[in-house]
Amino acid sequence: MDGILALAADNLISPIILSFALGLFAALARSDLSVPEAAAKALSIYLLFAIGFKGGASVADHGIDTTLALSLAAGFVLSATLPFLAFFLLKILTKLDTINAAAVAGHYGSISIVTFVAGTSVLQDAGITSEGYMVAVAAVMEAPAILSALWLVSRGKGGAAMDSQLMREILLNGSIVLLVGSFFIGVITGAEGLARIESFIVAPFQGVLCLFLLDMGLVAGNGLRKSRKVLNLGALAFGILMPLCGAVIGLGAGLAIGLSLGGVVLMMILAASASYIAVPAAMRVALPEADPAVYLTLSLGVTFPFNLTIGIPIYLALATAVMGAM
Amino acid sequence: MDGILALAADNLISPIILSFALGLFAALARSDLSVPEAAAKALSIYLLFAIGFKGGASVADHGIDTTLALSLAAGFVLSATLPFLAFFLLKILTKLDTINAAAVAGHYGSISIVTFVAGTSVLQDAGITSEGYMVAVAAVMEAPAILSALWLVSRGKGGAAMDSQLMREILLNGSIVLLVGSFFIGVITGAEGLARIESFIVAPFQGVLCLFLLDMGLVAGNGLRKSRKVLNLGALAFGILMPLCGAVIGLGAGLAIGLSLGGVVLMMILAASASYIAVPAAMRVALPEADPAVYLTLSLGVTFPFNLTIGIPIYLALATAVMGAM
Amino acid sequence: MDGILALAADNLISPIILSFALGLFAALARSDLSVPEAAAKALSIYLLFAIGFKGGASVADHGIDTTLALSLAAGFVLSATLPFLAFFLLKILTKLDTINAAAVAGHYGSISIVTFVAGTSVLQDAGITSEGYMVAVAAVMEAPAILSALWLVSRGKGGAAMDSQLMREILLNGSIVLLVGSFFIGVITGAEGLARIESFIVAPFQGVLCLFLLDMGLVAGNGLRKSRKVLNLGALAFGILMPLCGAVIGLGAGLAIGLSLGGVVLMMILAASASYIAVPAAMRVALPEADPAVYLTLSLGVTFPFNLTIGIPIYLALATAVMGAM
Amino acid sequence: MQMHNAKRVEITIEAPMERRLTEALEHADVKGYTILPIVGGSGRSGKWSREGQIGRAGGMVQVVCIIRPERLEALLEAAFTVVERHIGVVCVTDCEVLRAERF
Amino acid sequence: MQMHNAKRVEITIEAPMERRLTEALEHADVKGYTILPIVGGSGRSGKWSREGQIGRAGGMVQVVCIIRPERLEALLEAAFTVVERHIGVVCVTDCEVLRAERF
Amino acid sequence: MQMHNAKRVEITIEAPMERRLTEALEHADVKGYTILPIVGGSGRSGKWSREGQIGRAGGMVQVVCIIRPERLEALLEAAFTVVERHIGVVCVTDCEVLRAERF
Ligand SMILES: Nc1ncnc2c1ncn2[C@@H]1O[C@H](COP(=O)(O)O)[C@@H](O)[C@H]1O
Ligand SMILES: Nc1ncnc2c1ncn2[C@@H]1O[C@H](COP(=O)(O)O)[C@@H](O)[C@H]1O
Ligand SMILES: Nc1ncnc2c1ncn2[C@@H]1O[C@H](COP(=O)(O)O)[C@@H](O)[C@H]1O
Ligand code: NA
Ligand code: NA
Ligand code: NA
Repeated sequence: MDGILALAADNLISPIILSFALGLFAALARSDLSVPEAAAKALSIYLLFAIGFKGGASVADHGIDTTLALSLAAGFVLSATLPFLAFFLLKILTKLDTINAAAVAGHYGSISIVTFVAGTSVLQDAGITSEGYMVAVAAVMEAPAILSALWLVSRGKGGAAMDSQLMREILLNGSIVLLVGSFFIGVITGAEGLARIESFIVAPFQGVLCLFLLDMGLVAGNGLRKSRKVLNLGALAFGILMPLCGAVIGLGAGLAIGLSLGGVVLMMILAASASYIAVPAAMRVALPEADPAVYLTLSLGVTFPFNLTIGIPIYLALATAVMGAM
Repeated sequence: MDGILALAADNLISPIILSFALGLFAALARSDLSVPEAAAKALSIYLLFAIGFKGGASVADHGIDTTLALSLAAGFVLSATLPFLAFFLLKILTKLDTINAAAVAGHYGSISIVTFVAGTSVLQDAGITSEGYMVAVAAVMEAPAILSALWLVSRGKGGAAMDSQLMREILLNGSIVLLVGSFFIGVITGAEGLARIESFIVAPFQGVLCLFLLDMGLVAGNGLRKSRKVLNLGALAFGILMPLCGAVIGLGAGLAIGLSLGGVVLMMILAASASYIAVPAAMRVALPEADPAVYLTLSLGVTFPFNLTIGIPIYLALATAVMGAM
Repeated sequence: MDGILALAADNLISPIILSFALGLFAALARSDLSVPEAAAKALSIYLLFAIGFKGGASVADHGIDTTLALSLAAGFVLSATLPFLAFFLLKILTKLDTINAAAVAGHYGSISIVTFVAGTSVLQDAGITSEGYMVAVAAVMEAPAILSALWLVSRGKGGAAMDSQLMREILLNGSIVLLVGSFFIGVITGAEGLARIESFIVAPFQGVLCLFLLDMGLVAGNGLRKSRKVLNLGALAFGILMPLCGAVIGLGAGLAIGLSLGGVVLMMILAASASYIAVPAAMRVALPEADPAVYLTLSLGVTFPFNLTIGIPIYLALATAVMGAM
Repeated sequence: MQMHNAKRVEITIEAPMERRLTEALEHADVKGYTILPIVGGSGRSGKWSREGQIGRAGGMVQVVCIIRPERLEALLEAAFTVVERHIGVVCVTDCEVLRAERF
Repeated sequence: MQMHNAKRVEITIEAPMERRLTEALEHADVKGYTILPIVGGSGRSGKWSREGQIGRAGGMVQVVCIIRPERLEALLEAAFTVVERHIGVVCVTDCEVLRAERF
Repeated sequence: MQMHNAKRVEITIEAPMERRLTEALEHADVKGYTILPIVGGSGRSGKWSREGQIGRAGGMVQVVCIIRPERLEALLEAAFTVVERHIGVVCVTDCEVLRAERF
């Protein structure tokens, strides 16, 4: 218990979290501080490339173990099924109609790559290794949740349109392509490739992450400021309960397929995190009637900061406790 | 005397200054070389974050000494009073009307963070340490000068509008929030935090500064090319005399509060430098009748290059001489 | 022969080439992956600055040898005459009219700085040094080809307009100014200057190059997707034959002026590569009737990937063989 | 100079719908259009600004088509099927163009 | 398709005044507007371009409002109080819109 | 409010020609113009988008001039000499402006 508190405290005063807090503060105080759109996009390209490449290089280094296929399958199943749990919780906790509840549910089946990255940082600081292919699991989990969300709607009334163009857009989404692509580049070029670009993708990584989280804080803060009305108690409860449920289910999955401690924690984080890039874009096309303020506020304004600050240490402590007891 | 010449020569052939010169040349020769706006803004976010963080980490490391509060107070007073001196000099040296003179005066009370950064580079190369909290002094000095400038106008005729919205915009200006915020992040996370992001904010810093100064050179050159008419002899004289006066006053202030050699030099640089970001934006809102060509040409086209090239070595030599003699 | 295959294979699985391939794949698969324009421009500013500076610093370090002037002259002559060869080949191999053939020819006389940079990377990995001033040769070769192209057109009919404004635009083109300018900064500040910004322009260089080539792959892929019709067999043959011819002529020139192995290879690469930045912009102004799809598809869609993947290893192997035999 | 009557249609639409709109325009045989970026705006669904966005989900763009008056109806119908369920504004202005053969 | 008459008001204004202008529009009960970036321009106060700027001080933006004709006067008055002392251009065009209930 | 008739001229042109166009406008004594960025478009010479570009060669911009009706002809002639051989669209709309003394 002491350990978890110390860990949480340590996490809270890391430059990464404080940069997020600074962005949040600046936005809530209505400062004109802003990161240009092009710069934010460039930062996210850097992060996806670096995380994918490092994952791939680590797979090239440690070899593929037997749990790889199981992990990918587990990721797929989690992404496809968590929306049903989310939908159920939303129907209990909030008054959202079916379309909005389904849209939100889709976000929680999918994942937040920045939360994943922050998790790897925490693991690294704690000296815990993890399976490199968890990056590929992250990529696999981006899309299936969208289909589940649309199914939840079409079941109700016939409104959700999933045409083949949307399908292609979702699967060939820029962040999936970049993550998977750089993962394969890492697998192919291995340790030698990593050595060549290490001082670009490893050394400055945490610093770049700070600036990215500064921007995330600004965006989350602006969102919160504009949509405070969305945040009634039920919605707030969902935004915190759902990641906890997701993490526990992720823990079960991770244990079942025999991941290492680090891998289990990352699986928990993936299950606990909610999308705010790929899924919102798909929802604007397929479910234009759903209110973006609802799903963005929950995903980016509540669950993302929760995971970033308290969630990750809790998941790590939980996994350590459970796996230590086994 | 030899020392100062060597120092000035050394400073003049640093990559930083030569990058500025390259930008200046390219703009004056009407090359189409340009740094995209988003990239320039991203560079300035990087610089503010890095300088703030490093200042804060240095405070966390060396501890807060008793002169901190005095330095902040001195910065506030300098920023608020230097505009009166500037206004007086402008009335003597130029034919600017009250509104334009007041607008220019406001710029010279405030500061240029890039000049400050260049100063810290010179100090670092010379192996001179300085108080980390000088970054906070820089932040404090950004805004008061604006109020003095508006007071100078409203005294004349009732034109200057300082409403509460403008006040908030000035104080919560993006660059102030980022500088102060990252300073506090540095203070909180200290040496440990610095170690984690060092290879992002320390190692590549001077290189990034080169690109930023390339852009500054382009902007200054474009400004000069378009507003040569502004630059009569009186204006030029002001643009060089004012920083020298400011530096001497800054020297006095620094000595009075007992700063180290490095701290005194930075105080001189802050007093000597003129704003070209925060103040112009405020002036467009509060004093739209003032001509931007006048204040931007003076601040960015004359005083900034003067400080960057000859000013900083002079201030350093002066401070060394005076403090050596004490 | 074994050596060259190993080298080519090694080159093909470098992170740089694979990043290009990833971009190409993403564009051809119609993914929405994209690098913001401002970020791409910022990356190219970084590359030009770094490559120019390092070239200059190397000249400052190794001294100017007697072949410098000869190399510059050779570059000028190559750039001015290669378009005639290209025009001749185009008339034989394709059905392009005079205007389009001349426009394409102009591109092949000029150079691609990214191909040059990729070449220096390959040399560096192979532990082969080269003359630092080859960067200056690259700069010299950018423009003369444009004049030859316009002469080819005006000879036919009187359509090509080369006014003094266009002349200035070509010579003061942003990339030339930046490359030459940073070369001189490197020469002036030398090893000391390099030491100060090394961790910005040396260490992360290959990583930045990966992201830049990712973007190049996206652009090349988008271009190819939209202009498949351009690519008949004759055009394809030209796009591969021309760089080979250029490389052989470059080899002769390099040997004649007595460059080192590395220098010869770079001269071959310059002769073999085709422009896709400076020349297209000039052609839009001077030869608006020429179809951009033709010259961009050939230069960026065919010759650039050819050089990047197979060309460079071939040129290196050829130069090694010829110079070893001497 | 000889000018020709035409219509200028300005469609403000969410960025994720851009490709669908331009494809619909192409199907309706619209010969050309120009896409302008938008940095922010406000409407019934609230206020937004480009710098407060992650990804393209929330951004908008403006698609401008200049078209012969007799082809307006076809264009509007094509655009409407895309815009219908989505937020977005369609605004038509009379204009005159040089070189009518291009439209 | 059924079109409705409206006015398209295009206000070119300095970036630091953007927030003030949109707040004035909101007070005047303008239901929607769109903000376009500007990369450069020229006027009585000279020439500028976005890439020659540090900070936002010198940039400009264009605020476009589509509004029912009867509400134009109120909008112009609101805009004018903001634009009055500042550089900027206000330009009004007749237009037609789909879905008039939105304006 | 007192409004004055004017013309709004919108010229879509390739980025490398921008400087030539604005210089021609200045020679024709056009008092002001505003330049808007374009992120993509389509026309007879095909489809393009800003993010698929290296360098400025392929990009376009939109130059908007508001001008007194009697000065339109001179502007169009000046613009036409530049646009003539190049791809680009010129579109003129009637408009009304505040503060006519500025144009
Ligand atoms: N009356 C209007 N004039 C100009 N733009 C508008 C107007 N109404 C809406 N918009 C634009 O369309 C977007 C979506 O509008 P809405 O569907 O009303 O939320 C807004 O963010 C604005 O960019
Ligand atoms: N006649 C005009 N047509 C279009 N834009 C203009 C015009 N006059 C001024 N502008 C724009 O308004 C800005 C400020 O104009 P001014 O107040 O005349 O300096 C210019 O930089 C242009 O962007
Ligand atoms: N009818 C049109 N409406 C709006 N923009 C157009 C139109 N035709 C062409 N354009 C723009 O002008 C550019 C060049 O057109 P073009 O010369 O037809 O290839 C296109 O890429 C569009 O941005
Ligand atoms: Na999840
Ligand atoms: Na000052
Ligand atoms: Na060549």
